[in-house]
Amino acid sequence: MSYTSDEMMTVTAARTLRNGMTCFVGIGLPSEAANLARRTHAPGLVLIYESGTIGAKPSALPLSIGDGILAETADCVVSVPEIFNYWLQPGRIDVGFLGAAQVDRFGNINTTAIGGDYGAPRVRLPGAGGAPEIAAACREVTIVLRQSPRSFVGRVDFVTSVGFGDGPGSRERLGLTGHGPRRVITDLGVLEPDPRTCELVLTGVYPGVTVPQVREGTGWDLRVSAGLATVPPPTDAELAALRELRAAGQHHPRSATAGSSQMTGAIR
Amino acid sequence: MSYTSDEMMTVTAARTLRNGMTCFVGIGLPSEAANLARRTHAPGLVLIYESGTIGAKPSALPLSIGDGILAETADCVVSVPEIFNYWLQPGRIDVGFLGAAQVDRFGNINTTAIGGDYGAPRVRLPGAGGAPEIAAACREVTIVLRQSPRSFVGRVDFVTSVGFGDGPGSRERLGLTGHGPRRVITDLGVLEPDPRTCELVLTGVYPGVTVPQVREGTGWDLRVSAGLATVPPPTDAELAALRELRAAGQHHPRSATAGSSQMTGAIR
Amino acid sequence: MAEIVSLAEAVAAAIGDGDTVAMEGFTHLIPHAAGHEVIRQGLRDLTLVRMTPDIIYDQLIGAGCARKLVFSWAGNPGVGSLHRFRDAVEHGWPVPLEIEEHSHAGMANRYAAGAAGLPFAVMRGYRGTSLASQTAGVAEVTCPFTGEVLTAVSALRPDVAVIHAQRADRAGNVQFWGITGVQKEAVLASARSVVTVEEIVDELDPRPNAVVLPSWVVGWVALAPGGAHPSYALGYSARDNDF
Amino acid sequence: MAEIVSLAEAVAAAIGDGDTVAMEGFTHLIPHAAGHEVIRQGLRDLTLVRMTPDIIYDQLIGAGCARKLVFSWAGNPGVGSLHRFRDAVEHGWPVPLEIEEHSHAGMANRYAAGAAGLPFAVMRGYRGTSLASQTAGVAEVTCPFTGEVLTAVSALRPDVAVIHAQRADRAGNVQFWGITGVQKEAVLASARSVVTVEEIVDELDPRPNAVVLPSWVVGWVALAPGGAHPSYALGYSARDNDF
Repeated sequence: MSYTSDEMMTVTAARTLRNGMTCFVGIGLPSEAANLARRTHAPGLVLIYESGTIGAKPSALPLSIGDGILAETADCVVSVPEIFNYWLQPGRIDVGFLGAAQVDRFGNINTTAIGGDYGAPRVRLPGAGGAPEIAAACREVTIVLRQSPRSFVGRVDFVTSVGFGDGPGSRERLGLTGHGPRRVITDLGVLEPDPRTCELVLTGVYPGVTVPQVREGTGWDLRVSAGLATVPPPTDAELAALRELRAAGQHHPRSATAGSSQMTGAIR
Repeated sequence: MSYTSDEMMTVTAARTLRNGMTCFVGIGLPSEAANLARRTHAPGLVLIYESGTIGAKPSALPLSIGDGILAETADCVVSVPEIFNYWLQPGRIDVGFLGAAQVDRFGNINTTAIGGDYGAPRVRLPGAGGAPEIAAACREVTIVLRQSPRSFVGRVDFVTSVGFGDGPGSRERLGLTGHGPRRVITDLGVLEPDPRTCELVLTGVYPGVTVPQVREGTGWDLRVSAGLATVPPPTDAELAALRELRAAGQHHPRSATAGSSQMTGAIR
Repeated sequence: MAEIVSLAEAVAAAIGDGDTVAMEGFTHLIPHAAGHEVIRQGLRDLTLVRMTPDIIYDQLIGAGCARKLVFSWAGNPGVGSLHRFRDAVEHGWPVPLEIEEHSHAGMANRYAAGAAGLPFAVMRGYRGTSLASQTAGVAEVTCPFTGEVLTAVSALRPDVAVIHAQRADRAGNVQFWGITGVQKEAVLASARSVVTVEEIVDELDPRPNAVVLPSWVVGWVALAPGGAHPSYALGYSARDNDF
Repeated sequence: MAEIVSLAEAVAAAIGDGDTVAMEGFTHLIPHAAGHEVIRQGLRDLTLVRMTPDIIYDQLIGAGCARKLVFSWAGNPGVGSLHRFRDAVEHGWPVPLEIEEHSHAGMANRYAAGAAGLPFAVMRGYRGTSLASQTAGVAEVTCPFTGEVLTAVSALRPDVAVIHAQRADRAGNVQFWGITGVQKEAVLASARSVVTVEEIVDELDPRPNAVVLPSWVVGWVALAPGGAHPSYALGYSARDNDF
């Protein structure tokens, strides 16, 4: 089956989730990937949304983090203060799945403002939401966003959520309990932090994508891993499940990824 | 109808509660009085127990603060952290109804230990429970206990819950938000704090009780209010309601006041 | 005890020009009808507090009711941007809008501290972010037992909380279920409160996951069926994503 | 994910000599069967944590399992005194018992801090009481915004929480309702947990006021019908005040 680069990105993100994991899910691309994983190889994946729904099992892609279907299918629903204080903050959650408008070479995330200064930005984005504490507290973090030189920058204009801060030792100095970004999954490939320098390096490309293409889509001088791999294309089963999931969301008048497109769209 | 001094005490305590008030109820004598008030002149009295039951409407006297009937008849049941943090601590509750083993001339309460020192007391009592924060945060406090020179002392052996501390200004210095003890109701009469000195003075005696009797039952040189009143005896309706309430609790194998007798009994 | 009145009466009684108003509801149970009534009554200079100031606050901002916005995520979840908010922040149009920006966890803890009668809450958060330096009400606090440095956020104590709930009884006890968000904390943290409801019933039968706010912590209750539209009320109405 | 095992297996797997063990249940749902199993297995030198160490801990103290007691109200609500506790404190008999004593609000906040992964909680309390000076884990903390002095209590992080619940499903998700006390916090604050249940069911249908602990925060689940006796389990058993 033929597929789009967005489908490849979602499938690649979904594959990183293992059965039985707990996943704190951001809205948009992350939610699509997490739901795909639950519908394919990880039926026991525990989805946790910041609206307080723990163990949600939506049949259709939720349009927001507060859809009724999340509450109705959850193992339990708790208050918003509780989801952050009792569930996210203590480091109980295996993986945080986040979108972003900008990410930098140290995996720091900006979802607040682009250009100008904070008081008068060129583009105002929605802001922090649950992301800063998800990035701080989950055992590991996966970031999902489309790649462009304006979204992949040397240093984000505003650190909404901390990845590796200024580099090695930053998270420890800040007392952040989780291990930080484990990978960034884009529409071109996969970047992972070098364990020594904390800098994101290219470790995987999608079939047909070249390294120069990825470097062109990156606003810093991107390093390439010696073990660079080509990510296997989506299987027919993965694609079918993804398209079914999206189709089930079609009774929603707008597509379920509208939120994230809008979020990153501002700077494309 | 004839009545006992315990019945007089309970009726007198119940009368201080007004319809529509919110009352944080300690177990034993306080619970009996609060339930009597709800069954007589204050049907809209809101009973709140530290077990997290808000607006409980028990038909029989609860034997403990965690009886099932409290949960089943409550407007809502919240967790124990929540009842203290969201409901008691901010000063939402009109009146705290507390028992005690010892009370002193400044209305401080001891329910921890009598005699010896803290590490090796002569008599070990149950301890603080919810009382310290009830005494600190309710808009006002009513204390209910039987009177004796050992229970009414110049200075409590251990300040479990603060009344007026060392006297005027203590509560303000400690940052306690409630107004402190409004009255102490005993089996002989009623003591109230002098607004100027904060010392408990005798303001009411029960029919047939003399001032020397009350002074004999007090471990400090008790002052008597110029406006000393005789508390009206229980009406037939009050007595009937109280006895009915107790009888409804008789399916419990021990009487509902056993808890508080045991608590004060240790020093009688 | 809560008074049951019309929505217009509730808004007039509870909210005045210059007040700090928290309209809460996390995607679910957003009090849109009350928001429209605030616009209708022409209230001005409000400080609007809300974790996710989606369409409801965009309308209030566009109508010129707001002086300041306190928030943690300004977008319309899944369905679009907040044009009035972006115009106000990017271009100072129609009027400049002061903003005080937090994370969700920060806002939730600020409400919780307000509900608990504390001046601040302790949490792990903000450290290393640019937000910490741009936002009032964030400071460091040191654990007196371990020496660990944590984050303190200042309590939120709005003048008025406005929420939408599924039901109230005739005594003004309020019940809501599904995603219950931060509404309990918002009401308990605020000096006054307005609750719009889908239905007023004789008796609130217990529901799984229901939050009940007893009448004596609620100010005014107003019947407003469909009052969450285009948001939804679980069991009563569906989300209108076309809006 | 929780493992469903026998009570003996659960206690053997979860608890070792010298552990800090919190058996919670506020009058309702007291895990007596688990307490008896601890006695049967002859565990020693335990630090026992519990807001209201009624009969369950008196038996553990009398059986010589405890080295230390952390508590806030040591009495049997409504029905009698704790003789072994009083003997231990008043006469050091059979062995001296170290005590660490708090108020209910203090203990509840200490559990909540543990559940939230914080080293301490902020509250109003203890000020002016004799308790403050006798008890470790109470200190002053100053609000960085208002300068107000409040009370800090240290977090409780027991090795093991033991609770009794009405039901679990076969995946080990746990559900309890009625007076739910501080059990959620106790489990979330502890490194390990044992949950005894009245019943194991195919599906947990939603119940009003129910707390659900998902399987992945629970250690071991053991079937123990009547396991709260002489306490009660709402909907399953009544309190036995003759005991």
